[in-house]
Amino acid sequence: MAGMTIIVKTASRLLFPFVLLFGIYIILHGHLTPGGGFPGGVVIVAAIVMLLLGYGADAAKAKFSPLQASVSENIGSLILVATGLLGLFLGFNFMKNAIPLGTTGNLYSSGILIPLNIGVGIKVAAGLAVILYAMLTAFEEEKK
Amino acid sequence: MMRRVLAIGLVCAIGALLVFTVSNYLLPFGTFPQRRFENFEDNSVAQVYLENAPIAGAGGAGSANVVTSIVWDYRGYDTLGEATILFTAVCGVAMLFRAAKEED
Amino acid sequence: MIEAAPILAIIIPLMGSFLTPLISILTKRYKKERIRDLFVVAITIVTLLLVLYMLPTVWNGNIIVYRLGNWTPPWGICLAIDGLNILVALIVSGIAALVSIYSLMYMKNDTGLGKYYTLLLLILASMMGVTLTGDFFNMFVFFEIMSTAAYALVAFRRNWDSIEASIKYMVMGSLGASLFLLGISFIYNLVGSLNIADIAQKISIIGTNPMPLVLILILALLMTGLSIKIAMVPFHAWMPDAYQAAPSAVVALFAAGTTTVGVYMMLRVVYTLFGVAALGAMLIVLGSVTMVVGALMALVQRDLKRLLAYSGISQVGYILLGVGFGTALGIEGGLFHLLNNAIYKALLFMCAGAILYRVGTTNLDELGGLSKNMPITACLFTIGALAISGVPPFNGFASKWTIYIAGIQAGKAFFTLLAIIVSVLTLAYLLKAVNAIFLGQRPKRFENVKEAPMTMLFPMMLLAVLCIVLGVLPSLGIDIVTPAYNALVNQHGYIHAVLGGI
Amino acid sequence: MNVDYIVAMLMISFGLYCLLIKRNLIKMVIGLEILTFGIHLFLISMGYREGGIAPIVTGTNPASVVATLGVDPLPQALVLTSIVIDVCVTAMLLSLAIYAYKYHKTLDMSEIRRLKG
Repeated sequence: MAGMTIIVKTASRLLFPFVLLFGIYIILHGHLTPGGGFPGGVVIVAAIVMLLLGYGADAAKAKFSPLQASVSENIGSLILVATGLLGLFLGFNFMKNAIPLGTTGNLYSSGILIPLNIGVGIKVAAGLAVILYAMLTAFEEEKK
Repeated sequence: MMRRVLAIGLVCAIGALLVFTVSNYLLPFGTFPQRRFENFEDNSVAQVYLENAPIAGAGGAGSANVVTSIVWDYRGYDTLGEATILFTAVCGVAMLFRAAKEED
Repeated sequence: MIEAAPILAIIIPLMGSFLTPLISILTKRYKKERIRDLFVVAITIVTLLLVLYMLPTVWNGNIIVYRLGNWTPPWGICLAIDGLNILVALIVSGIAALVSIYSLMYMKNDTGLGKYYTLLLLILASMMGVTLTGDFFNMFVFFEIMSTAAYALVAFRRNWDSIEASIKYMVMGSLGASLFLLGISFIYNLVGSLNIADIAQKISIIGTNPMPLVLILILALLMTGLSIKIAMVPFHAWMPDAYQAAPSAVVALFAAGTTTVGVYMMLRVVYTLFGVAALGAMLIVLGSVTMVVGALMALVQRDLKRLLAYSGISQVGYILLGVGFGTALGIEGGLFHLLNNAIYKALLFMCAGAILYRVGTTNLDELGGLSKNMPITACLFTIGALAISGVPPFNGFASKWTIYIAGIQAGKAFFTLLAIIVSVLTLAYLLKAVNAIFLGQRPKRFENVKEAPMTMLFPMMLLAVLCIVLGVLPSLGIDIVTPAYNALVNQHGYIHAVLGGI
Repeated sequence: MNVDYIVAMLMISFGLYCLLIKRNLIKMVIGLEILTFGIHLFLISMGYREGGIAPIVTGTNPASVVATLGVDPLPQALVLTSIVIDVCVTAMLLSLAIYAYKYHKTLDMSEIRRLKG
């Protein structure tokens, strides 16, 4: 895939940081507004898809390589398990919300919900990117 | 053709059964805290979530969004499973499209 | 830390599967792939040890309740472990440990092994999750992880047969899972809770005698969803294809693990959730139909793995038949057969895998005279075949005999006779298979075939020894399943242990 | 009248019909999706109460209002989980469909089906 016209390219280049930022906003505000790790991760991967459609697969892979994607997916999963195990190490049961809770309505509130949302956000974004790249290889092979 | 007739018959029967059940045995749309049998709403799980989740302290995480509170706090283990299922699918797709000769 | 054993038994394989891709990348870089494989084996063995650690507590009649996130049960998720779970967890983790050892050699020549081992650990973690959980929706989630990993593993070899089998399996499996989810949503609408003990208590308040139509519908939805998973007869079409196409090591895990888990879920739904013994008649009919059709289809197969798949379908029928009789002896026989079925099914599929590994085919028409080349495999396969057909002194005889006696005591002589006839059919088609593979004329090209490697023979030998031990000492087997029987019929104790005084 | 529930049940029936009749892989995926979304619709709509609001505490809806008027949040959490499960199954099924197309240049299962015992 060589990419599309200049209009698409310019638009996707301009929009890319904003879409990324919106995804991060959704992840970080998951415990305050509708959203959370899963929708936020999907929005972030939408930014990558936009780049991929505008500039072609190579440009997207240069920004976020398949190896990086699969490693960060594992790291996201490990953040989830580690946050769960935190409760175990602090003397409670698995998945206990054992860190300070903060005040309802503030950005810092509700304890482990924040690291869990971040972990799952990384995981979803990276995981869907891996699926995307994997499916792309099928079409690249066909072309050859 | 025969298969189509059979399938239509089967689907009509199942659909009729489902529609009959939901219109006769479930309470109408919009009556959430009530339940069809007995007074199960007295110790209904959902009402407790609505009351406790936004209050930081003994009963909840203090999250303004009650749904997120359920997703990650009360039923966080479920969501860990949900993240795992995504991991499984990613692993499966990557396995299907692995390179023919050497691994990644 | 050790009081967290129930959750660690799920989290350790889960964390292992998250770590495996990273370890795989590292070991690839330094050309030390064996470290990754041994890591996986170590994880499965640790899981087995954790289950063994919990065993004495549960067998003393306690029910371990582990509250995730310290939430009291109806509000949070809990793990509830009674005699029934621990039996299934023991089977599942034991077989998974053996399968991972077996995979060391069996899968050596394949590509994508990092993914393979990740999926293997995921399927182990999800089976443990389904088995140990005390929450109904959580059960569904882990059930879906198990199914997704299974779909992927069926397609592992990526030839058209496996892709087609996987598509078939996936469409049917997803339909089953959707029906199961619909059942859960109906339950939630009626009782407003998702905890198994809480639902059971509320359903007993609604009353199951006579059962309202909506509860019948729920039961039908749940049972249909689960019958697709354990390949009961109207829904068995996916199973032979999938078992033929998947790598044999995985098939051993499916036959012994996921089927066992499916049967466990069915027992949990029928006995703990609904607490109805009246369902026995339905289980008997479905069980005998499954038994007969599976055996008849197995008679005409020309491929060893397909034959074993149909025989597996037929054996599930025995379990349902035994449980359906509803008497103490019948249920104990059914559960004993569940244990035995896992052991010899895994053994037979591992033998099939050993043949496939050395010879390259499992087509019965091409094979022949292999007993000179592979004497140990031949011996082990014969032990498995005799055990599955219920010939004394192997374990299959002990459990089948218990089921026959229970059937006669319950006054169901017709079904008992049917079970005996199917048992004879089983002996017939498996002896035919033994004859076709190990005896008779040996084709020229098989003259240099060697015996299977030791790491593959070791798990097979262990399973064969278990077959003989449980057959010679059937009272040992009955002792193992008695706590499971006590747990199965003690619905009130389960509710009380999970919910406390509520 | 339980119009909402009835629509959800009809969606489930249509999805089932699509799954039973259609032999094109993409159409089968669509049938599966319709079926699953019927269940999701059923789950979501069973939590509604008369005059209900979203179960989120904001400046205009303090915690006390949410407790008395909020809709049932649990089915929403279940549907979130279920959607992800659905996405995963769809991703796997579509990858297999790519393979089917690669091997046979068609997505019609009845064309590529072989007879098996």
